[in-house]
Formats: sequence, structure tokens, C-alpha cells
Amino acid sequence: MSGLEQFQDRNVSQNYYRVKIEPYPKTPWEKFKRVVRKSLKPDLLIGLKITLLEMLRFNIHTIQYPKEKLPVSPRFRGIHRLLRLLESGNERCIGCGLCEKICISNCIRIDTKPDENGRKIPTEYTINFGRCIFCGYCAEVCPELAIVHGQEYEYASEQRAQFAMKEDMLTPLDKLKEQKEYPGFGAPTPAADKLIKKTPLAY
Amino acid sequence: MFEVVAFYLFAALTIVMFVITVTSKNALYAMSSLAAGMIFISAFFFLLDADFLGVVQIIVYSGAVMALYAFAMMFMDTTKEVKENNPPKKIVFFLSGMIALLLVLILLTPIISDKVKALYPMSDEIGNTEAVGIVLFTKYLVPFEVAAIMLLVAMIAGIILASKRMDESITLKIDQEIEQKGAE
Amino acid sequence: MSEKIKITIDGKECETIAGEYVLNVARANGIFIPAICYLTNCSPTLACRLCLVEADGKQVYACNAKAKDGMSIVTITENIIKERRAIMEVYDVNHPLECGVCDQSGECELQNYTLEMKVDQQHYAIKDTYRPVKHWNFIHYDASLCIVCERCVTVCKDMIGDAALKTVPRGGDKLDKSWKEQMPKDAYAMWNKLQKSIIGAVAGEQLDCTWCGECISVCPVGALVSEDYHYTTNSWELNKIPAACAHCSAACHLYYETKHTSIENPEPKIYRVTNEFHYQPLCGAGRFGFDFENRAKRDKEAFDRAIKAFEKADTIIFDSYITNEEALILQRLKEQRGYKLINEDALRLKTFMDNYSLYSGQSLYSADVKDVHESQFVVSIGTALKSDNPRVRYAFNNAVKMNKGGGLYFHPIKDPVIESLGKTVVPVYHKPLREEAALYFILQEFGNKEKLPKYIVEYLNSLMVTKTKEEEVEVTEKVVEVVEETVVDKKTGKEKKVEKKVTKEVPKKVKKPVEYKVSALYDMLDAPEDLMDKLKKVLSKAQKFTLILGEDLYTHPRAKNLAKLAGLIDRFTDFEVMLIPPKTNSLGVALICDLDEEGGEYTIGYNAKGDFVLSALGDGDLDMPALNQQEGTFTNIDKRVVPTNVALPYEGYVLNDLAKALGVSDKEYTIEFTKELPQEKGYKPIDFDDLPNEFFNDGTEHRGYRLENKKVNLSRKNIEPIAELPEFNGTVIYRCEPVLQFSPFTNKAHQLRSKGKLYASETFLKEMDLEEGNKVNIQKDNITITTEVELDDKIGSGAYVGTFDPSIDTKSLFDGYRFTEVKLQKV
Amino acid sequence: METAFIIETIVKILVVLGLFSALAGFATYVERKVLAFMQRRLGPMHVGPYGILQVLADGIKLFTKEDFIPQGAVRPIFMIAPVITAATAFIAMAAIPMFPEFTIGGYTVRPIISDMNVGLLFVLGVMGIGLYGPLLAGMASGNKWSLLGAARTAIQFLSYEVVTGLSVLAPVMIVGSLSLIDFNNYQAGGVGNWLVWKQPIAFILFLIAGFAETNRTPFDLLEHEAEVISGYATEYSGMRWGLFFIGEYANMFTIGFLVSLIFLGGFNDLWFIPGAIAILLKVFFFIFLFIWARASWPHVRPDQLMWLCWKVLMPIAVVNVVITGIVMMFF
Repeated sequence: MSGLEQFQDRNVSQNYYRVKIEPYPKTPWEKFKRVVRKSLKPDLLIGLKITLLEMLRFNIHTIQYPKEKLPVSPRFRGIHRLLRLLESGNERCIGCGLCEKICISNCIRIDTKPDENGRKIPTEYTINFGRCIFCGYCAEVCPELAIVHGQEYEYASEQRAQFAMKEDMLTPLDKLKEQKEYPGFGAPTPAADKLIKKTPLAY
Repeated sequence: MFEVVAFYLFAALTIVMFVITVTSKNALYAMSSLAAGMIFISAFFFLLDADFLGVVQIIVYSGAVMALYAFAMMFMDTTKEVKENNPPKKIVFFLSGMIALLLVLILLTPIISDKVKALYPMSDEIGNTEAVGIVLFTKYLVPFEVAAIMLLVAMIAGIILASKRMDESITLKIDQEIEQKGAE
Repeated sequence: MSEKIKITIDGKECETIAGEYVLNVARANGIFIPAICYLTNCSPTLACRLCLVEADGKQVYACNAKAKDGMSIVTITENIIKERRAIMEVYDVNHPLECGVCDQSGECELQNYTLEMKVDQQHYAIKDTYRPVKHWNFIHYDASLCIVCERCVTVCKDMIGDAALKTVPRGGDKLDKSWKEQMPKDAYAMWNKLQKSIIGAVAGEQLDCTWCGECISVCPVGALVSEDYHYTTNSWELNKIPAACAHCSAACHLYYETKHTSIENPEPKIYRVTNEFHYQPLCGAGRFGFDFENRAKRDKEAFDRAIKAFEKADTIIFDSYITNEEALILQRLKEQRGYKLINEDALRLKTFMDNYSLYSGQSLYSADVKDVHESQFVVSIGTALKSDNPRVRYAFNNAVKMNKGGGLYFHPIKDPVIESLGKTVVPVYHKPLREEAALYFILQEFGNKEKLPKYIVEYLNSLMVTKTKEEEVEVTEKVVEVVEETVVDKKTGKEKKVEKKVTKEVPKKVKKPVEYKVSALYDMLDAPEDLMDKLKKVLSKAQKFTLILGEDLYTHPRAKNLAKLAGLIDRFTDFEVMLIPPKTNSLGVALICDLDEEGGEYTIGYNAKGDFVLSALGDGDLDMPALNQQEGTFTNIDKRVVPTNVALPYEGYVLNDLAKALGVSDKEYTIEFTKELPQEKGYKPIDFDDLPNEFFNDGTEHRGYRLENKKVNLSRKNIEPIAELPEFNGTVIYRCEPVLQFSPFTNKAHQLRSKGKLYASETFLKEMDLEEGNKVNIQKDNITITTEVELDDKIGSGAYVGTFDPSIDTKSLFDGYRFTEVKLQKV
Repeated sequence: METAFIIETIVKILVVLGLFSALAGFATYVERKVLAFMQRRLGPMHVGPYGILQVLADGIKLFTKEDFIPQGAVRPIFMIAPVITAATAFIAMAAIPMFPEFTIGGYTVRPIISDMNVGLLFVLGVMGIGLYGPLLAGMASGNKWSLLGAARTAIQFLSYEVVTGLSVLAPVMIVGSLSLIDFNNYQAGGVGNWLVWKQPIAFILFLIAGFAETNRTPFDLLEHEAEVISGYATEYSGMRWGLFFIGEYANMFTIGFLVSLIFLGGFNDLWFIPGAIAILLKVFFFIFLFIWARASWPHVRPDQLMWLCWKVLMPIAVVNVVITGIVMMFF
């Protein structure tokens, strides 16, 4: 078993075994015997051997973080992204305000207005990342898959205002082609189609 | 020249330290200055080329004062000043000062009159350690052994006093037993 | 009143009166019956059919079924559940899934009932029809969201009286007959109707109405929304602040709905106003004129100057756009520092009420708006009802529509809105200054002649004149005719014509002069003599009568005599009398303040002109909070002390701060004065925080408390007869506000902002040879005011100017009376 | 002669101070690296090549950090405590002969600051005083965790001083001198002459006691994070904390030198290796051993520590002394 399988396997009972615990010494004599036994049996030295061998093998697992980075799970909840429609490049956000409502740390605010076609559009969209706890409710609740969590997890900043405005989160128009359909947190499940009840069409 | 400077320096330091020890109301100050004073005393031994005694002074007294620290730690809050119920009387100061002065005079008089002679002068051939050893195990053998026996007795007594219920381990006791003890 | 009966709903015994709708009984008793289309106080439309219940084993609609004694109602049966679910499914057919952006989302009845009926699947379908969005001035109508419950149509007709909306054909596909077998009966019927219609304007593309916006309020879905509010926020983000409307004396209950202005600006802003439409309608000024706040900061220097001015001054002039508590502070200032208090409107009302009391025996007038709603006959004298107090007009209309009642409307200016209320409402367009005659007319026609003081009866009799008129009389005449008859000869069997003389009695109409007696009052009022005949049918059934009196009377040169007559009417006729206080809190000021007639030398104006001006409009020497930034109480037309709350924060100084600095007030907050309002005037010692502000389920108003009506000793002096007043000869203009305006405060609101003009009817324009947009000089004595002319199609004659624009100095044009004679000159 | 002696002494003092301060810093780097390697990590990598300048960065950090004295602390003693630790650690080095004698320009240098005939005793005594630092620090901080650290210091000091003394007594009896140079000279002439072969038990006991004296794992009860936050050092920051650190590492070196000198042939030439390098290798082995033990073993409980000291180590040490005495008497 490897990777995901290991975690999905719930049938682990066969791997259990009983650890033998020797009785705790009660009298001083028993304690002394145990000290002698443990000192003369090379327990302490085995400990030393293990660490020394590990050092000599030099099997290093460190990842030198700023230079090297671990791959991030697609379901990771990083800095938010506002997506555009892939074909037209229009903003996906319809300004429904569900994210604003559901946000448990109350850090999302949007301003909306009707545009010239009579559609509702968000004129401004902010997330106060100083308060955001990256719970992902906003991405979960978004009916348009417009707000999603990006992969970016380095969000230390010198100024609070950074990352907070719509322009910072919105996919730039020239990078529309790089925008991927979001598979991660909040996206519909693969079985979503099956769950929809069909409406009759009379025409 | 160095020796004179060192002597007066350490003498002054020692006196200051002990004055602090006596006058301070804070246990921590008192003990720290006591320990410092003891160590400064060892300097005199070094100045007199009695290295062994000097080191013994350091080891013995630092250990002894450490024990005092342990007691201080257990008995009082060493960061706070101790409130003394009996205010020192002037007569006590006066008398103890006079006695100290008297002692100094008594000890100084023979030196001033230049009539002191060492009964057992230092011999350069043998080392300091050996000299102490020889004196201890010849002339002062009986007092040394008596002192050793007394210390042994004190130690045994201390162990017996302290060892009541030493075989009982709180960590190994069953809850029920602890409750029983509590009920008693 | 109607007899009390008992009915059982779902096992609960409910007491009610006979003839009440089952739905209302259930609501009053806290039993839930779903209904979308029914509106309290309006006629049932039976559009939604959700309120289906089983009465004594028969399915009926609760909104339509009247309660009978011993009736047993079951609100839920298996069939009803099926029907309701099918109905909700039908409503969801082709309803756009744009809840995300819809303004109603979160308070949408379609959403609520879809969930309530557990609709999770759609069984029905039909081809959708293109339904374009319509922009009706303040109102945005998204037809595709409309479920044609007709609440807007109903409320416009039954409550407001504009009847500007109706259902129009949708142009959609016809429903396939096969659905009829497949679906429950009521759902099919409802769908059939729904698929055919949509809401539209009665005439043309634009609405012809007074822009009350009540249709926005009643719309259960997001089809009708305020254009200004459209897509600016979500309803659930808003804080609802219950308050009283500050624009007119109705002081209607409303909610200011606030939220932070924008992301950058955290200051709260009012996004819209909503009301409890089931219990109280709201006019357009209240609904759209909400942002009249005064955003001022603390200005210590101005405050110090104000204190100095107060020390110097001897007079305070103020208007009635203040709370009771502020009025009390002013009164305290007068008591302790000797200022003279000047408020013309309130003083006139006070004088009128005092004289009225002398003859009615009561300190306050007798009727309130609810009485108007319940009346079968309503008379209005001396008020331009539609703009002076829209809620009274709605009540008038409601009474006419729902109680099959009628009324009389005495006013010099023709009003098509009143005329359109119904045939049973007869307008009497008399000349100005003839209001006395109108009151005598009421006594003449409705007074109990046996109880009325003798001198009045005698005077009325003396007014009777004998007139002749041509009347068609039916006379029978004997006529001899020659008739040709065909007779069959018996013998020959031949036909034979025979001439015969026949005498007949034939009825014939003949014009003949007839003498009859009629009161001279008809002529004085230019009233049609058959007036009472038109109302005969209504009057025969009428049980409750209400007389509405307006500001024309208080400003009338003979106001005192008018007041006395009104007092008599209250006592000796079936009428209950209601006075319309001219401004929001005129009644409160009249009761609380001890007003003076003449001012002194140095005046402080509070929202009025003076040497030092305290202003809530933000144009004075010291800023004061506007009424949506204050908490306090108003004394409204219902003689009720209603609380209002702070919708927007105010950072500057308030009147109480001044009073504190002058050593008159020892209170920290203005509302601490609420319990100190004068009890001898009928106020009660109740803390502001203990005042309720809500409606109960059965529609009872539970806001604040009602003033106590005290007994007053009657006067024994005779009332004077009608005085001959000099008639107006030249051009007469009226002082009145256009619809949607009341004061400079409404004019401050961004949706209603407009410039003051001379509003003229079409006939007036023709007479004066003017056109819309022309500039005219209005001249009186040596005052000339230049303004633009605008056509107002909501009046049938005459012209008026408003006081809402302070740049037009109307005060100098009108010396008291609301009509004045001026010279008009085209510029 | 007199002047030359003074200059020489001052130079030696400066060299020892500078060198061991630097070495203490370097030892921290080595410790972090070795620990990291043993735990499959890389250790410091960012500052300088392979993180070599980390020491410098830490030094700068410590020097520039705010010197912080808590309100409830006893100020003068709180301030003096770290100085005691660092100072005694260096004073102890005064009596340690680091290297064989060597000649620079005809001037013979003896790499020992003060050659006293009770050198061993002096070193142990002064190192013992070094524990006053943590004790005073803990008691003066006005903090309960610090006080617990101080209490642990007291018991550890009182207990393991005995074991150190007794364990080293046997070699002293064999050599017959307390001078470390005498010890060194006694073991001249190859590995076979090392005292460790004659006194293996004393060697082990002394080493164990050395761990306790230097406050290293498995006897680092004084500042064990999991139990008493940082023990006596809880309230310390900046360079005052740094002084404790330097003291601890200087003590490690002292113990390293002592063990090498007493048991492992000191700075005598070893096969082809010159004496100076030989002793350095030995010292560095012990430094490594300290680190190694830290990486490998858990620390003991305070009661186990006392039990081990009084009921196991001390009796063994006494027995060792008695046996040594008997053997010396009869052979």
C-alpha cells in the first residue's frame, strides 16, 4: 500500500500487536538489577549506534523551504482567487453576497450595482486577510465557482492592504489562458451530475 | 607588591560581603554575599601559598552554602525582604562590635610585638597537600577521627529521621490507598 | 357592530366577528395558513390558491371564506398538501434561478414557500415567454421574476386608490389540456391563469400614479424593486431599524434599513425603507425620501456662538419637524429663561382645537385613521388630501373600496385622484373661503335636527330657498286611434280589412315648472343639487361616518367659527371628526408648548429663519440632527405617541446639549424627557425604552400609547352664521406640496430632490396662456417671485406652489390662508 | 623575568578567553549540525555556506536583543548570575594544561595560565561554583519555573560533586599528585600507560558526573523545556542568556580536557600524532560524545537522578576507592 491507499484502508486491525511491558520494579534491589541489566545489555550503546549510523548514512529529508517547495494539495486553502469565465473573460462573480454572509470571520465585503445591461456586478470585492481564517466556506458556498482558494500560502506582508482588493485576486485578462477550471475545495463533486433531479422539457 | 594589593583588595571585599550578609534583610542577598565572602577568604590561602587549603575552602564552603540556599528556597520567598519581629538593639550592636574589636586587638598584639613564631613552619620540600595530610594523620589524628565519627553519627541520624516512609512511592500507590491515607 | 361568533380552526377555538375572513381569523390567532396573494384590508384575489382549507368538510379558500358561527376548519389534509405542492411547483416553472443576485433573495416568499412545501422536483414545464424588464420611474419591474400574485394590483386599487396597475396578456403558449388530468385541480386553474397574464400599466407604458411604491413593498418576489435599491446590496445584510416616518403627521411605522456605505466607507447609510404592508401603507415620500440626514461633526466654536446667541435672544422660532422631547425642552427653555416660542402652524392648530373642544366637550378630536378605514361614509373638507396626508387618502380609498362606502370631498381644487376613487365619492369644488358653508352643509344634511341647538336649526331653515325647475312629469292622455284590423269573414273565409276606433290611455312626458325647497348652501358650494341622491344608496347602509378636516380651515380667517362648527358636528351628528395636523409633530407641539403670537427682537430659528439658525438641514449656524438621526417620539394624527429610533449616527450637538449648557436640562439624553411629557395634556409617564413599536398579528397597532382624551366644559355661546367674505377676483394660487414632497427634508433626499416650481393644472395653463417650462413672475403686493411653471396632471384646476424649496419665499405670498390672490406674469 | 611572566600570563588569558568563547560558538554550530544529521535533517543552511555563519548571526542577534529584567526579579543578583557561570567556566581553565610546552623565538611557553600543584582540585572546585550561576539565576528571577530550575540545580550540584570527587580520588591515589601536569606525565609513553586501563570504573563514573556537572543530556534537568519551560533561564534573553550558553560550552571543553588529561594520556604524543593534536582529537571526541548522547538518549527524571547518584554511583565510587587503596597497599 502506498500513498492515498494507505489512508483509505480502514481495515487495519490485523496490523495490531501487543507490546510486552515488563513489570515495574518495586524494591530497590529490583531497581538496581534493572539498572545493571540495562547498562550491561547494550541498550544505551544501541541507541548511540542508531544515531551514529543515521549520521553516517546521511539520508537527509530536509526541504530547504524558500529554495525548494513541497507540492501543494489541490484542496489546499490558500489565498483566494477570483476567476473569470473561460470563454468571454467576464468576471464570474455575480455579486450574490453569499460569501459575505457565510464568512464566519466576517472579513468579506462586496459592493454591487447593476451594470449597463441590467446585470448585477460587483464593483469592489475585498477580503481582509488579517482576519480570514481560510476556512473555505466562501469557496464552498459560491454558486458560480467564482471565488476559489489559490495555492499560495506565503501571505506574510508588510502592509495590511496587500492582497485585499479585487484587482489582486482577479485573474488578469492577459492570463486568462492560464486559468484552470478549479478542481479543489468547493468545486462540485464528480458525482454532482447524478444528484441533479431533471426537469421535464415540454418543447 | 601584588600580594599587598591583592591582600587589601580581598580583605576589603571579604569584609563588605560579610557586612552585607549580616545587615541584609533579603535572604538571597545575605547568602550570595556569604558565598562570595567564603570564596574571597580562599584568596588569602592562595596568597599564603596554601593552595590546597584554598581549594578545599572553595569546595567545602560553596557546597555548604549551597545547602543553605536549598533551605532558604524551602523556607522563604527569597525575592522578598524578610520581616524581622525583633528589631536589633543598639546594645547588641555595641557589644558585638566591641567583642570583634577586642578579638582583633588580641590577635594583633603578638604580631605587632613581633613575637610570633611558627611551631610547624612550612617546609618547601614537601607539597602543601602532603603537609596537611601529615598533620592530620599525626598530630590531629584523634580529633580528626572523632570529628569523622560525629559526622557519621549525624549523617546516620539524619538518614533515619528522613527515611520514614521512604519506601512508599506516591507514584506507585493505587488511588484507593491514597484516599485511605487522606482519610486517616 | 357585528355579532361575535366562535369558529374552530385545527381544534383551536377562535372568537371573531361574523363575516370576517377565515384567513384573518387564523392569523389573529397565530395559526399558519400559507397565502401569497392575500393582503390584509384588501379584497381577496384568489390568485395563488395556497390558502386552501377544509371548512366543514368542503374545500374553500381561507382568504375568501367568511366565518360562520360554529364553523370547523382544518388547514391541512392530504389533498391540500398535494395541491399546495403542485401550486408551488407551478410557480417555479420557468422562474429564473437568479436568487443569487435577486434583491428579494432571503426575504422572498417564493423561496420560503418552495421550501415550506418541500418542492425538490419539477413535474411541469411549458415554453418560456420573453418578458422584458420595465422601468417605471422609481420602480423597476422585472417581469420574468413576476409570479402574477396580483398583490401590487390589489394594493394599488384597494389600498392606495391609484389603480395604476392591472394584469395584461403575457402572450405565452396555451396550456396543454393534457395537464388537466395530470395535475391537481386548483394548481391547474392557477397555472392556466398565470400563463395568460403579466402585470402592466393601466394606460400606456408608464404608470399613472402618485408613486407611493407600495407595490414594491407588497411584491413577494423580486419583480418589483426600487430602482435606487436595485442590486446595491442583499437584504439580509441590512439592519432593520424600526422608526416613525418623519415627513407628515401620519408618522407611519417604517423600517430604515441601514448598512455600511461601501468598502471604503464604513459609515452607515440608509439603503431603503420598508414597511409592514399588511398593517399600514406608506407614501412615496416616506419610502423614497429617507436620506435627509445631517452629517455634521462637533463644532465647539459654533456651539459656543449658539450659547451666546441664546443668552442674547428672547424668541425661538421653530417648525414642527421636531420630536415631543425637543418640544418639551423648548417649553422648559421658555419656562426657565423666558423665551417666546413662535410656531405658526402649531398655534393655529391649537387655537382650532381649543375652539373645537368648547363645542365638542373633548380636549382632542374624536377620529383616527383606523376610523376612516372602518367608515362607510367619509367627508373631507379643507384639505388637499392626496398631498397633505397620503395615508388618510389611502384610508379614504380603502373605506370606499372595502366597505362599499362613499364620501364627499370639499375642496376648491379639482382632484382627479379623488374623482377616480369611485362613483360614490362626490367631489364638491367650491370657491375658496366657502368652507363655513361646507360645515353648515354637513349639519344641514346629517345633523340630528331634534338635538341640534335651536338657533342652528333656525339658521339652517332660514337658508332654505324656493326654486323652480323644469321637471318632466308623466301625464296620462286619452288618445283615439284608428286601427286597421284584418278580420276573417266566417262565412266567406275571406280576409277583410276593417277600420276601428280605439281609445287608449298613453303615458306622456311633459316638462313642467316645479317648485321645490333647497338649501342655499348648495349654491354657495357650487354643489349639484342631486348630490344627496347619488349617495342615497351608500348612506342607507352606512353605519360609521368620519369627517376629515384640513389645514385650509386652521388658516381660514374665520378659523375659530369653523372650529366651533366642527365641534357641533362631532356632538350632534354621526360623524367623528379628524383634524389633520399640518406638519409631522404639529399636534405634539400644540399640546406641549405654550406658544406665543408675537416674537421679540432677537430670534433663534430652529429649522426656521432667525438671527441665529439651528438647522437640521445643514445650512444653519449650528447643526442639529435630522429626524432619522434622533430617537424620541411624535404625536401623530392618531393622537398616538409613537417612538422613532436612530437610523444613522449623529456626531454633532443636539438641543439637549444646548439646554444643558444653559442650565435648563439635567438629562444626559433627550429621551429621558419622554416620561416627563405633560400629563395634563393626556401624555403618560412612560420611559422611552418601554414604548412598544410593533403590530400584532391581528393588525392591532401597538406603537407607543394613545393620548388620553379629556373632558372639556362646553361653551354656551352661539356660533356665528356664515360670514360674507370678499371673494377672490384675480388669479388664485394654493399653498400645497406636490406629491412626494412635504418639506425641505424630503427635498434633501437624493431620489426626490427637485426645484420648487409653480405647479399648474392643464386648465390653468390654458387660461393663463402658459406652457410647461415657462418662467413666470408671481407678484403679490410688492413681492415678486420668479419661478418655472410645471404641469401637474394630478390636479384638475388651479395652481399651487410648494414650501419644500426654501429658495422660494412662499411665506410672504400667503398671509395665513392657503389660497392667495396673485398676479402672474410670463417672463 | 617578572614582566615577561605577566605579559605571558595576560596573553594566555586573552587567548584562552577568545579561543574558548569562539569555540563555544563553534560548538553550537557543530552541535546543531550533528544533531541535525543524526535526525536526518540538514541543520542551519542559510547563513553563509552550509550555514557556517549561523554562529555569527546568532551572536549578533544575542548582542542586539533587548536585555530584559522582569519586574519581580532581584535585580543585582539576576544580572550577576550569568556572569558567574561564564567567569567560573573560564577561571577553571586557568589550571588546565592544554598543550605540551613549545618554544617561540627561544622563549618557552607553558600553555597553562597558572600551574598550581592542586590543579585538579581547583578545576573541580571552580567548576562547582559555576553551578551558582543557574542557582542564583533561578532564585532571583521571581518566576516559579526558574525556581524549580534552581532547586534542581541545588540537588544536582550537591549530589554529583560527591561522585566527581570520589571517582577522581582513585586516580589521584595512583598518581600521588593533584597537579594535572603530573597526571599527564604519569601517562607518558603510549596508550598502554593510560590511566583508563587502570581505573575504568573511575573513568566511567567521572564521565557520568561530567555530564551532570555540565548540565547536559541525559542530566539536563535544570532547563528541561518539557517540564520547567527553560528552567533557570526562563526569564533571560539577549547576551545574559548567551553567557549561560558560553559557560555551558566552556565547561564541556573543560570536562573534555580533564578526562583526556586524567584518563586518556593527556597531551602525550600518540603513535605518530603530536601531543597537541592528540589532545585536541580527544577533546573533540568528548564534545562529539556529549552531542551524540543528546541525540540518542532521553533524559532522566529528577528522582532517578538522585537514586542513581546516591544509591548506585556513590557506592561504586567508594568501593572503587577502597579497592584501589587495598591494591596500592599490597602491590
